[in-house]
Amino acid sequence: MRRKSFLFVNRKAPYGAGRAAEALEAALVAASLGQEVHLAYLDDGVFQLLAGQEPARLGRRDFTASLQELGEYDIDHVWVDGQSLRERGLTPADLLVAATLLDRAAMAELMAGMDVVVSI
Amino acid sequence: MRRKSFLFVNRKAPYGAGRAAEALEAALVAASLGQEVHLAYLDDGVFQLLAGQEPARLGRRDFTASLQELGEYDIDHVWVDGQSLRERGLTPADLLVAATLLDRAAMAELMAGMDVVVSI
Amino acid sequence: MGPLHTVNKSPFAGPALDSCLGHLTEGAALLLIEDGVYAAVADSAAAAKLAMAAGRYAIYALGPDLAARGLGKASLLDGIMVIDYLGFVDLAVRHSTVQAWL
Amino acid sequence: MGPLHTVNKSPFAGPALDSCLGHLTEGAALLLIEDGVYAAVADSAAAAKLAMAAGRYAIYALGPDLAARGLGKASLLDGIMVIDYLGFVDLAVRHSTVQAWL
Amino acid sequence: MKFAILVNEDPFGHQAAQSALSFAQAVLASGHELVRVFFYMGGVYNANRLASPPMEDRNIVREWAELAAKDGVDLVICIAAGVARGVREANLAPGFRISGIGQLVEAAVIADRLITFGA
Amino acid sequence: MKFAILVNEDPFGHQAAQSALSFAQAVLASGHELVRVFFYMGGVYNANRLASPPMEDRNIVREWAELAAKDGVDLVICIAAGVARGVREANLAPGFRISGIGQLVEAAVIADRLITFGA
Repeated sequence: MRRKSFLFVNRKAPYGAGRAAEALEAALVAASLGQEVHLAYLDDGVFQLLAGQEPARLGRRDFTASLQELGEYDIDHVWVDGQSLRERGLTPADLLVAATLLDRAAMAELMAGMDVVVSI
Repeated sequence: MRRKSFLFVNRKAPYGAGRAAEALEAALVAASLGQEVHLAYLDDGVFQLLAGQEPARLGRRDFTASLQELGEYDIDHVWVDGQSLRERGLTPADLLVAATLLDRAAMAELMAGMDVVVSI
Repeated sequence: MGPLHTVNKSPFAGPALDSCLGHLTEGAALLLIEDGVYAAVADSAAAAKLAMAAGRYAIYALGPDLAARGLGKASLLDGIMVIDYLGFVDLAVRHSTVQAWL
Repeated sequence: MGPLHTVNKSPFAGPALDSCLGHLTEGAALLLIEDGVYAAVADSAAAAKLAMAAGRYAIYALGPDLAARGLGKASLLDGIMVIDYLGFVDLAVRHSTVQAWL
Repeated sequence: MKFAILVNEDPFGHQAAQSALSFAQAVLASGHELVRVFFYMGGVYNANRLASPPMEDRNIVREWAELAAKDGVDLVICIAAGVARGVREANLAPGFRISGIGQLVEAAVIADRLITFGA
Repeated sequence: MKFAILVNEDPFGHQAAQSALSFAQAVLASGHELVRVFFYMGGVYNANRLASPPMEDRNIVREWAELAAKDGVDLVICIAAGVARGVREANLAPGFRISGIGQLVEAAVIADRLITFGA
């Protein structure tokens, strides 16, 4: 299969109308098929990265476990919108992954440069 | 069956994630069972009342037809949040029903006085 | 007592919380559930509007929903009471109606 | 040409439009579909932010979605072009990617 | 006190059904009466016997069925919503029955409180 | 040009599936190629043969099936999402097949454009 750059855009909080686990699942499959995978978190999507989540309290599988093992899937690109974090009173220290903070202009350039953008 | 006052609260635009037809259907059934039925429209819910809708363009049943015959179901109470209308650049003349405009305080009192509040 | 209002949306994702806060009446209470609990966090941009209401109305947040989202140990706004589902039932009993801001 | 962005949410119901507008780049276009088309109406509180973008980017609205919502004859913001599904396909062809602001 | 519950959403796409189920269990644990749970719109998927969520996830359909079996809770799905979505007698989970929206109205009249869970 | 489409939602609760279907039809009417439509999460309900919407409403499931029959479009539902929601071989509408998310990735690689429709 040809290798393309994929950006998975996450803009929603987990659990409520949550698609967090499914978006991550798709990204992991893309990576396992040798694609160049990028994950972007903006707006309420940054809540997906919050440390200390306990999905078991809602009887849900813990998708954050996979988030902490992205390196094993060769996913090195995790991008977070800095403004979204700040508006929610969060700092990078509150997150469960090492993510690169981007400002809006940089995030926009990233998006524009991808082969495929997937929203889930 | 005992008679109670029911308020059906509509806060969402039709069609998109639309529950407009289903909310109205439930209200019509309540009225036909002799309940005192009130309909409230606020936030994007006021778009449900916009005249000139053509649901057939999306292959949908025309729920606005029932809206125009509320009198036949003995539903006399249609309440609209005036501020929601104004924010959307709408006036009562744009609506397909004769509705009573309320300010927030009056709407809040209406809500607080109901026996049953249904959100769909 | 007045109505119990429930808000299940993030304060950043739509107007549900704002709209609900604008319709609280004497004796009303607000319960944050599901994604609504994000509004309870002390430092967020949504805190200010909730803080105003917290002085006049009883405001609750559902504990299991906070914990699931990693907010179990977060510092919440002053005055917000954390309850479980039994507490939710109890609130529903003590208020005249329950209105969900869907 | 840059990406085509689609917005399918009402500008009053959440931050999708705002967030999208903040991420438009040189050569990008915006297509309003589904509840997104409410943003195209000239007189609404959402008009101002879209009007700014309309000067710099091509902005489209899907005709069937406008018509279904009773906006088929509404006066739209200056510069917004109404297209049908064939036009949507054509836009997708002419832009590098299509990004849905879900 | 008598409670009725309205569930508007699919158990998979939104937390509403989970919240409704937890609330229903708490109503019973508190010694109150649960008159009826009515499933409307996407809520009818809560009654789909064919659903089989991953082992790690809560099985909402089965937990509703247990509530009916153990506590005799009346679980009713909207017939129109069910037919449209393909939830019918043939694939109805145990404990559920199919009827009209009148059952929602009746439940709200009989109960002291109606609690809605939706999107 | 080659297109692929991703559908994330139930055809009843949200307009996304309708939009996707109209877009798919326009792709074919324009003479382009539609490589695959992939149905993920609630999107798998688009393939539920048991669904039977009211006469006045567009029958989305049937229109997808027609697209497959007439134009040979490859309609694939996600197996994990289907099993969870009870959409399986036994009740799969004609024209659909069941496979993994890899089919979405492959479609996006083969196609020149991936268009997503969701909530």
